[in-house]
Amino acid sequence: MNKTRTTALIAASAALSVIASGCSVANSGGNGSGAASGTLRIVLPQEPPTLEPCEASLTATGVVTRSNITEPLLERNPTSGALEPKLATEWTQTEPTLWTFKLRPGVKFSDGSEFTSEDAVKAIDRTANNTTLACNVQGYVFGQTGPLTLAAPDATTVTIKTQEADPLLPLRVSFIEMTKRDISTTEKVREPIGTGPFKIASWTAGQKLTLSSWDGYWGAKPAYTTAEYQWREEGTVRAAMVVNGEADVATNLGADDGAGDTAVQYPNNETTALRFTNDQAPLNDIRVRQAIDMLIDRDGIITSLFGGLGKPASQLIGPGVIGYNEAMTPTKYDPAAAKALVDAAKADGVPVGTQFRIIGRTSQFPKIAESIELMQSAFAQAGLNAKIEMMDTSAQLKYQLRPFVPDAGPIALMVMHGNQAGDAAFTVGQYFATDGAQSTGGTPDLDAKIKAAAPLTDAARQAAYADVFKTQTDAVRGFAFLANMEAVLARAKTVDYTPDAATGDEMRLADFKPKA
Amino acid sequence: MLTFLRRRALTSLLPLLAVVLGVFVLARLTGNPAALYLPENATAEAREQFSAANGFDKPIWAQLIDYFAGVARLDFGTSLRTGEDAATMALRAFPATLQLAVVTMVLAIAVAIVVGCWAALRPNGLADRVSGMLSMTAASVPDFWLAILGIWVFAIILGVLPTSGVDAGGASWVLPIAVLMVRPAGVLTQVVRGAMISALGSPYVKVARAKGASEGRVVARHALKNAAPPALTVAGDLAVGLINGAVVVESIFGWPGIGKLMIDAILQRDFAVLQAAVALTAISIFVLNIAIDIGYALLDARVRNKAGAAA
Amino acid sequence: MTSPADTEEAATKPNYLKMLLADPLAFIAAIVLLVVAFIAVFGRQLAGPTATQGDLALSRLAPFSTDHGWQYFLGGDLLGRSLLGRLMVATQTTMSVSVPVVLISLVIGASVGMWAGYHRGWRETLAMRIADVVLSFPSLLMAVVVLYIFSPSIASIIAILAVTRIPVYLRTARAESAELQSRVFVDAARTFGTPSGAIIRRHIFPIVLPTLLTVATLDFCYVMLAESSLSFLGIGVQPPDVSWGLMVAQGRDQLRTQWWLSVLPGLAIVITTVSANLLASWVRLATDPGQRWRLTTPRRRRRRRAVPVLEA
Amino acid sequence: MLLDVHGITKSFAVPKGRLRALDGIDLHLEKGETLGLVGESGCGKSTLARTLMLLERPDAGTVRFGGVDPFALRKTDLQRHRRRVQMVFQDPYASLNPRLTAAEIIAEPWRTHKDLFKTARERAARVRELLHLVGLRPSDANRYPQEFSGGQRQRLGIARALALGPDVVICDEPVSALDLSVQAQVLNLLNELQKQLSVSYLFISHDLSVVKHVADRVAVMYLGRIVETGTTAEVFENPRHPYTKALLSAAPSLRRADREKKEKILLTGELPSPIDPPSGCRFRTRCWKATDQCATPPPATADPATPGHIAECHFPLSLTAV
Repeated sequence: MNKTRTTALIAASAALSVIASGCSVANSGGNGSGAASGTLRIVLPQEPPTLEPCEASLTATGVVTRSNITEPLLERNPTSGALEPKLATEWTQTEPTLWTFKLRPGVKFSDGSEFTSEDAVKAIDRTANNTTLACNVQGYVFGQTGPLTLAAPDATTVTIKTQEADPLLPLRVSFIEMTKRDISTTEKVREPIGTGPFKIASWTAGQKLTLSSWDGYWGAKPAYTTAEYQWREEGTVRAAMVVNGEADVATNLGADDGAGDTAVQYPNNETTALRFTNDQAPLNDIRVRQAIDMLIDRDGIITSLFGGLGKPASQLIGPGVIGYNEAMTPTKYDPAAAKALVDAAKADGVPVGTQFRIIGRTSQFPKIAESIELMQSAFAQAGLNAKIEMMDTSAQLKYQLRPFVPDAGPIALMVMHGNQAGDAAFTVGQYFATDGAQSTGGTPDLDAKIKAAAPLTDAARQAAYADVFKTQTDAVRGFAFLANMEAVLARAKTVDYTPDAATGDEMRLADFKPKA
Repeated sequence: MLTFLRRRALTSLLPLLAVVLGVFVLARLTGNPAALYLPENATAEAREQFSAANGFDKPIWAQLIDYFAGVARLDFGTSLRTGEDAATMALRAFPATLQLAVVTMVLAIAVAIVVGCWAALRPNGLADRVSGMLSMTAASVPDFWLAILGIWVFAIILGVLPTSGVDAGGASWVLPIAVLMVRPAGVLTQVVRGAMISALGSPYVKVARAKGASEGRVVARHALKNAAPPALTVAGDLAVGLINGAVVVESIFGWPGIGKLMIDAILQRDFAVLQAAVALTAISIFVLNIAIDIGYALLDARVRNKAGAAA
Repeated sequence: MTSPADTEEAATKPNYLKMLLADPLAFIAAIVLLVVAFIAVFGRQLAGPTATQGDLALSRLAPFSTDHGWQYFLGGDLLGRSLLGRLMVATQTTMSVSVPVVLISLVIGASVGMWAGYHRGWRETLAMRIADVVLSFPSLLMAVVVLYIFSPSIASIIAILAVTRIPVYLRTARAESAELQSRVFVDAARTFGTPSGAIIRRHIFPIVLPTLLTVATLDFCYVMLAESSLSFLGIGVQPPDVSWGLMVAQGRDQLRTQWWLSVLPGLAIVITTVSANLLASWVRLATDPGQRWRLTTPRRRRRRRAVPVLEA
Repeated sequence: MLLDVHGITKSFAVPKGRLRALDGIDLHLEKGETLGLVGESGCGKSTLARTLMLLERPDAGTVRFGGVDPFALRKTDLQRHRRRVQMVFQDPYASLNPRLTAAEIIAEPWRTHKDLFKTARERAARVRELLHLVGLRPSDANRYPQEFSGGQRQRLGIARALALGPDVVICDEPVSALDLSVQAQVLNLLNELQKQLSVSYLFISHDLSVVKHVADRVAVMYLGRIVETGTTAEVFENPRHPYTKALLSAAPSLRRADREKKEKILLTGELPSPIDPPSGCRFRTRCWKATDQCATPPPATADPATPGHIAECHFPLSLTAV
């Protein structure tokens, strides 16, 4: 009897677990076989918290939402930097502070309703002017502009009036995804309805998100009719899934993640750098900062640690962003010269032996810890005293963003800056201006140059911002730049897709095609 | 039995409350998550607005009162990250971990009983020495290491198992369960072996043998029952410890369970979700402990009767 | 009068060294642990500068070749540091976390446990409730929460791990102490007016100690694994310090191309914990008069004595 | 009067209520005498011993030692008192810490009473003296308890009790765990030591023959009360409480084998529960002479001829017999 009872117990618990597994996990379908019937399987580093369109500048959200589920009025070509029509066919600066947008006719939302200027006005208002929603785009793109005044003279026209003349307005508007007029203005929307080529088919939180194409889309029908998103934190696992045929595309891989011959290299907009607290000894001496700059073995790090991904950086943005200074070159690795600078500073009474902290964010980019270790070791050999502190995102942000941690002492902070917008204005104000949200240095002269560059356009704008970058490096040197980063995308042999600089932030499913 | 249960429940309620309270305070000590949720260049006003909207500007005791007032209405708050109900998120993630834990424990116990008994029949025999070495090694292997080795060998080199996820049916379960059960199986095997050796040497087993019971019967009916209580206690501790393993294993295998949810919630300073997940975990451990106590009491009573009858 | 002869067996002081030599597995385990202890103390000096100063030219050097000196026998890591040297330095860090954790939790847990068990009453209830609170939540998760709040450093790792391990010793010590405090020789000591602290020190502690040491040996393995897990999650030992767990974590990305970076430190963890486990089970036998014969009787005789239950 | 106990009661909380272990105990002990305390197991003898050793605190009643209440003493006064009262325990196996050597066991009290001997040499010399005194060899000093026989261990226990030079030694069944042959040796040792050191003994035993051998006076205990006291001769030759009579009728040996043959007065019924003892005379449920009157508290009656011989009974035996 007792034996049977034990057996029964085991059987019962096994049955229980089977039933339980039947309920929620194991039933999500068994299509583990290769790219079947127009389904594109994508594996991302993290699950989107929501698909809220006004969070489109948040990488985890935007990479799924932008141009797939919802679309903006216009979009920036990541390669040329030019703005191209999307839901607006043309836009003109009718007055210095007034922009007029003509909408594309015949565009429908995936629920069948018409897209009109009323929807556009509501969407722009909700994204740019609504501060209670605390949308990422609002803070990132419109934080400094002040509220926009919107109007819809007719069903296909939208006008936007700005507080001051703003040559960047169309670029800013390219971040606003169009949503329906009845969308909530008080809460973020998890599963939005848009005009994009795809709509949400199902979302099993924690497991899988499926998008499917719909018939009424205004543009060309995408090659894949279904897209399945999954997410895995470990780069090696993402890569292995593509290599094993469990997924077709994996993003944000490092060189060592093992994507093998499925790997495609792409620049990912990001630039890494050490940012100094310029007012704290020993970092308050420009020679010490120059020495640190010279002690970073950029080529060594990129070759040995990044596996060749990335280019040594000379400034905080990459080529292709308006304002990039072609004339600047990355600092050469020169320990001897660095040592001489440190010694000179020491001779002048600078306490070069005072400890400073190198603060990094855990897993911010592949091999960040090793890179910092290599730097720290080089600093030590030159007679500097650095201590490494790795933190999680939340803790690191306290050092990266104002208000800074008080009395934190001298810090070289590892930052990674991505300029998604393609214009230096989105970089210099934050990082170089004396009162910038992420700035710990700056001079009045530099502030004036930054201010003067803002209203300029075209070549003048490019020249003015290029000068800002040069001045920062020569006169302030608040940063030691590491690399313009690159990443690897794993792509199954059956898929045709060429990643570009925007892939990490906006992965357009329409650009994917099955390989013939 | 009922009084016993009531007293046990009351005394266990205190740790449960203490854990929830402790995590609440600790989590708040990590600071205001405004920087995480707002864009890098958000204005100071935006940050203040965010704090006020989520109540982070209040003193911690006021937040605590608000929180427990909410919990009393079964409202665990909403996730900062997804805007979803925190309790819903925790409950959605929980079954995945529970299934993993239950299957793991059942298999670990089964392995432990078979191997442990086999080893105990001939202490210091070849089987005992081999299984002893294996179980000791099993109890000593770091689970995260085993997980990445498992993916490397079985998914990448051999390609026989999926790397991760829950999509591939039974095959998805193999690696996470294998990794999770190694340590419990190793520890339990040693416990079962030890308990069985002493049970097999006890007087009433001798009586059973003297009465001519077959060896299989002696092991299955008499000794095993006597060996069960210590194994049960250890199994309970191991089941609690499985949550530890789940944190690591779920992260590596992309298993949508409560361990991963908690780590993500900590990293995201998503307090409501962390609180809900912790409370749910604490409650399930609370229930588990009571179940173990009941099982222990039942087994104990039966063993005592048995011993009395045999003497 | 009872003959003193029947107590002879208990009287002979066991020769532990001889017993250790008689058990090859335990002997090897002891040697391994001695080597680990030696490396933990002198590893940094022995390993030399290649353990900390890398040469990017030797980055990802393959193992099992002495072309670049013995330090590079196990290959090089990403920064071109010798893996063998890194392992030796990591031994020191790993031990300098594990040993203090075990000692601190042992001392605190045992003291409070003996105190609570000796006095019974509210002291016992209080101590056990606190232990329940700590034990009622997975220790690793607790450590994760705390370490994200107080930035991870060796001191904070030791502190939090020690806190989570205290109840293990507390419970053991309390149980034994509660039993011992009702013994007559403890009553006898009370009649001399011996203060409770002195009774615990003289009469309770020496008897509880062997059990506690066995628990500590096993717990040592647990702590090593916990430290590794924390380092793996990025909140344990911080670079440029290095522990075995951190090495496994840092090497995991290279598993496909430089497997040794992750596999060898993992092996170091396994070998050390298995050795500690083996020695713990040997100590358990050796200190238990009823089981000691297993270690003192020659193998052939042991077989026959080992199965008396089957002959009964 | 060295030790005077008056009206002490002590009860313990047990699952079914309160167990009244001591219920108004009166006794006294003179310098140099041996008081034998007799009673069945469970009657409260050990609780009394533990109370006198200050291991338990009485609920009510007074204890006076040399006129001082030891429970009111603090610190140094208390320690001084502890030296004067020592105890020999029933079980010589359990009362000695197996991890200490004989010398360490004997010297243990001095680790608390540090001022008794200043130097290690003095202590070692005193240990040798004490070993000699209790009939052990100096070479035994470094042996462990488990290397001794039972009788030797009890000698060790006695030596330890004497280490502080007490005035009173409470012997709680000191020989009941020993073989018959060894019992006599230990009892003789105790008698011998009393002569040499003029200590007083409170000698607790369930064995009348043992008590008769050592005691000057005897107190008989039943369910937490002293039912009869008197000199050894008075009590043994002329018992006045029916319970004493019944006990004696089973003597000289209470051993199972002899009992049936020699038993003259067979006690009927079971020993009542100390949780719910009978009202009035506690013995009335088993007493062959009990009447309804016995349900009221019995008077303490003294024999006019021997005023120290007191029995708590409504119908004392010798009064009616004479």
